[in-house]
Amino acid sequence: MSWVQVLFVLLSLVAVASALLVVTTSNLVHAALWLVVTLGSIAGVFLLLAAEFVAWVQVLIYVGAVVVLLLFALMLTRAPTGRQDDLNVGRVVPAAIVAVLVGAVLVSTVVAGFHDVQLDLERAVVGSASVTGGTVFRLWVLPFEVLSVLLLAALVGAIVLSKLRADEPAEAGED
Amino acid sequence: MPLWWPLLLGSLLFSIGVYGVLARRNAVLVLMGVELMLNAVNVNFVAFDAHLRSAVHGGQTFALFVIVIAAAEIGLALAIVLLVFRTHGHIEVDELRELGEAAEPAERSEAAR
Amino acid sequence: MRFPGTGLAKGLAVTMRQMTRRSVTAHYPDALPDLPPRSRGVIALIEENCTSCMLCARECPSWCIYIDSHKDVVPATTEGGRDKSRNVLDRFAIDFSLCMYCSICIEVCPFDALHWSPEFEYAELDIRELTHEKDRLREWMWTVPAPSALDPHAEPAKELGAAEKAADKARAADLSAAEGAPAPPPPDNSAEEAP
Amino acid sequence: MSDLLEALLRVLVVLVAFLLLPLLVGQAEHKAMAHMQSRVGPMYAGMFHGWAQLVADGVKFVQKEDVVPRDADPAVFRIAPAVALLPYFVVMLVIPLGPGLVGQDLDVGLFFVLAVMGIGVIGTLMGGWSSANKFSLLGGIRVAAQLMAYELPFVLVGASVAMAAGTLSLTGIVEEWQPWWLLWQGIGLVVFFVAGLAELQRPPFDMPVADAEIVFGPYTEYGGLRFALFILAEYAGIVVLSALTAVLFLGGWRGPFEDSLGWLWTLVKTFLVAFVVIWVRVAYPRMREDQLQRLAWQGLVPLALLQLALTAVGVVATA
Amino acid sequence: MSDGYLAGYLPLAVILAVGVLLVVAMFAGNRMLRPAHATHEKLLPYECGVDPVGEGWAQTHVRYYVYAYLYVVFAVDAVFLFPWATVFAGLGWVSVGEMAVFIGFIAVGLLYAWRKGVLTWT
Repeated sequence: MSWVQVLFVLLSLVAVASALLVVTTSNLVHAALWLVVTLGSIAGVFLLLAAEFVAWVQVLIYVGAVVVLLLFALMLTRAPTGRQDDLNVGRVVPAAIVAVLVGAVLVSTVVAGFHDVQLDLERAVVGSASVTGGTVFRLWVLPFEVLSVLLLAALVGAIVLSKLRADEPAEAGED
Repeated sequence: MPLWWPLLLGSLLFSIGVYGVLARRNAVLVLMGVELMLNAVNVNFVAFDAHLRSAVHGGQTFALFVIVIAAAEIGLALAIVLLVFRTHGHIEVDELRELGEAAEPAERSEAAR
Repeated sequence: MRFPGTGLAKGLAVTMRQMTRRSVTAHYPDALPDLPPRSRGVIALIEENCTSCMLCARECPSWCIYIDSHKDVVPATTEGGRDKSRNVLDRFAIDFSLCMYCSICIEVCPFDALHWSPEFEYAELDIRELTHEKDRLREWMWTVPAPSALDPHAEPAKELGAAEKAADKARAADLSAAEGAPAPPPPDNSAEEAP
Repeated sequence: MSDLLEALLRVLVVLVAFLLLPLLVGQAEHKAMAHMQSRVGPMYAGMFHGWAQLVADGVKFVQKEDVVPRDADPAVFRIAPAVALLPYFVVMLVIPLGPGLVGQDLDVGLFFVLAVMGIGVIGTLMGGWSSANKFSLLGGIRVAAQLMAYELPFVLVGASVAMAAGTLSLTGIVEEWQPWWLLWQGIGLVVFFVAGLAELQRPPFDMPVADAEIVFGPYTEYGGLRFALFILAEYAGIVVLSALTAVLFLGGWRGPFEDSLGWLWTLVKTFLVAFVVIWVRVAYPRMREDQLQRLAWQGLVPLALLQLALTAVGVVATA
Repeated sequence: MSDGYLAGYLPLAVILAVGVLLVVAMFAGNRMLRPAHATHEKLLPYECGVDPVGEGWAQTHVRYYVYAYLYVVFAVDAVFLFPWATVFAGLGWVSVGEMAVFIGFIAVGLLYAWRKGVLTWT
């Protein structure tokens, strides 16, 4: 095994382990922080898979913005320190069964379909900023423009939501 | 390395995400499960991009688009979650039943609090 | 007209000008401060003047003065006279960790037993050491400066004024006695002198 | 193996810079701020004008007790200062000092810097939440709101410089830099500096740690070495911000005798910017939360967009 | 994949390791030198000297959130600005127009927020 492979396996293990902690931990903020670890190691995986720019976008957007947003929301909606035992619904076992079934189907499909395909990273093109820029702005312009409409819609939606007056005063009241 | 390694990673992350979405009752935690699923998809995109080496770079470009859309999605979802918190004082998804079928009126009035 | 940002530039200019000037810091432990008269540094006690009247302890807003005393009987000096009793001071202590230097005890003392000393370097490593007992308070008395002179044309002290008035009266009486009339005895308040 | 050794050597140089430069800035702040306020600042440690004050502070911090509040989340509380500090250390790796004098020149350098600097705020948020203290939590929320408001103009004008230079590599940007960029990218320079100042929560943007109202914001419960790490992060942040401003907008090592004295030019420019950071702290009062947000959204963001348009037109028109 | 690509990230891995080591070393030194006399009062949350009231959480206004969301929307557009910056000089005015349309749409969102009064503090 080359050291790229070693690194890949290590990062994958970290990603999967911390992802498991995200969905099982009994503390809201810990879940968000484990999500940071997961996303960070996935960014590492992207780096190894020659997707340089995507990896750093992952860090900037996910770790820098989305997780901050999540932490922010958690702080606003009451996330005490210490364990919380009521974070899971009562139907944990069916949920686990469904998840394991999904995983089994996916894994068996993937392994059956690609078990003899080798990923030749030596010849892969590095997705540097200029390569990404070239492809997006030469070949993917239309989806890119549509994206801006989507973002505008989302932004207007969020603003409208934030301007909604609650019918009943919130329990804890506003400051 | 074999192509199925990153694909395996993606599958595992996806099923963990599925579990998170189904098993958690705090809305923010459900959203984290969704994020895991989206990331699993991204891993697959990037792996196939490295494998196919197409000049179009569809894999990486789509991963980029997915990240952007995921950011927009989670922002909007959290806006809704905060609105729910403001009106209900909690964000437990299994107690938000105003739009559900009114099968158990007694429980519903209790849940509405 | 005012350009936007003038205020911002002014703030920068003021601070920069300050930086090029000499700073006004007094280098205290190297250069001792020039204290004004009547600086409130530490409270000194003249034990001899204290009558244990407790006024200071009662008036102290932070309750930092501790006084213990007992009555002592002085046998009569003359035959058949009554025994006199007087207060003897056992303990007089000021806890400077509580004191807030308000000066009320000094103002209220009828016998001028308490005085301000400008000494201020009595920090301790243990807070309990800040409770000064009467011996230590007595020692501070050596550092109390002489009262500063009055300003020119200032009104004289009340005691001096009273004494002068009495002296004038006495002189007037002397004068009238010289003219033959019997003189009234002079009032005895001239005995009160400023300390 | 020789690759690894060389990498180690480069990292060690970065480590020395990381440990030394924040101290220099801190000491400069001690003295400059004091004189601007007609004081003299520290005078004793190290005999000559208190030059060793911060070393003495460090020695003191190391000997201090490590107190974790009763209700705190101990693990998160302990890790938070390191999370706040390390991103700045990592970022220093890609900032070039002179031609070829750089820890590692990355192709995505500028983007890397922006991405990694965004991680630091998580440390502050972690500290704010895990302290289980109302002031800390409120401070944490303010940090998040402020960072989000100012990260945007920061990133936008960063993109503007990248557009002007046509590359994301920091070394490449300095090589492309021309003196007239000072005018062309002037708006960008101001926006970048102000937004960077706000991201560091330096006065006048220190609402999240406003001591008069919320004690010390997210750092209220911190003491000893952990507190020192947060403070070190702040000063390392000043160094990084100043160095970035110098490299992106002031031309880094460019100047007379740049072949031999390039590194000196970078350092001089960095310290000039750092001095302005200190100067601004003394000159201006703290901004209110609403003023902060208004400045960001109604001032800096439109300015940054204007700068983007200017840059785009300039580049394509001259191409 | 070009040869220097992953090798270029070697110093990054090293610096991460050194950074972690640095922090660990600092706290190891601290552990050897520091006293440990935790008393009950020391471990209480700080509330200006009085005993803490309630728990360490207080309701905060949601208005902060809209700013956060505005940021996320703009941050994702910045993501496209950077790769664009490296190539747009070669693509010319057409590319500038494309980016202008993209940013224009989002700027409309900002304008909407402004008009709706979201950007003014209430």
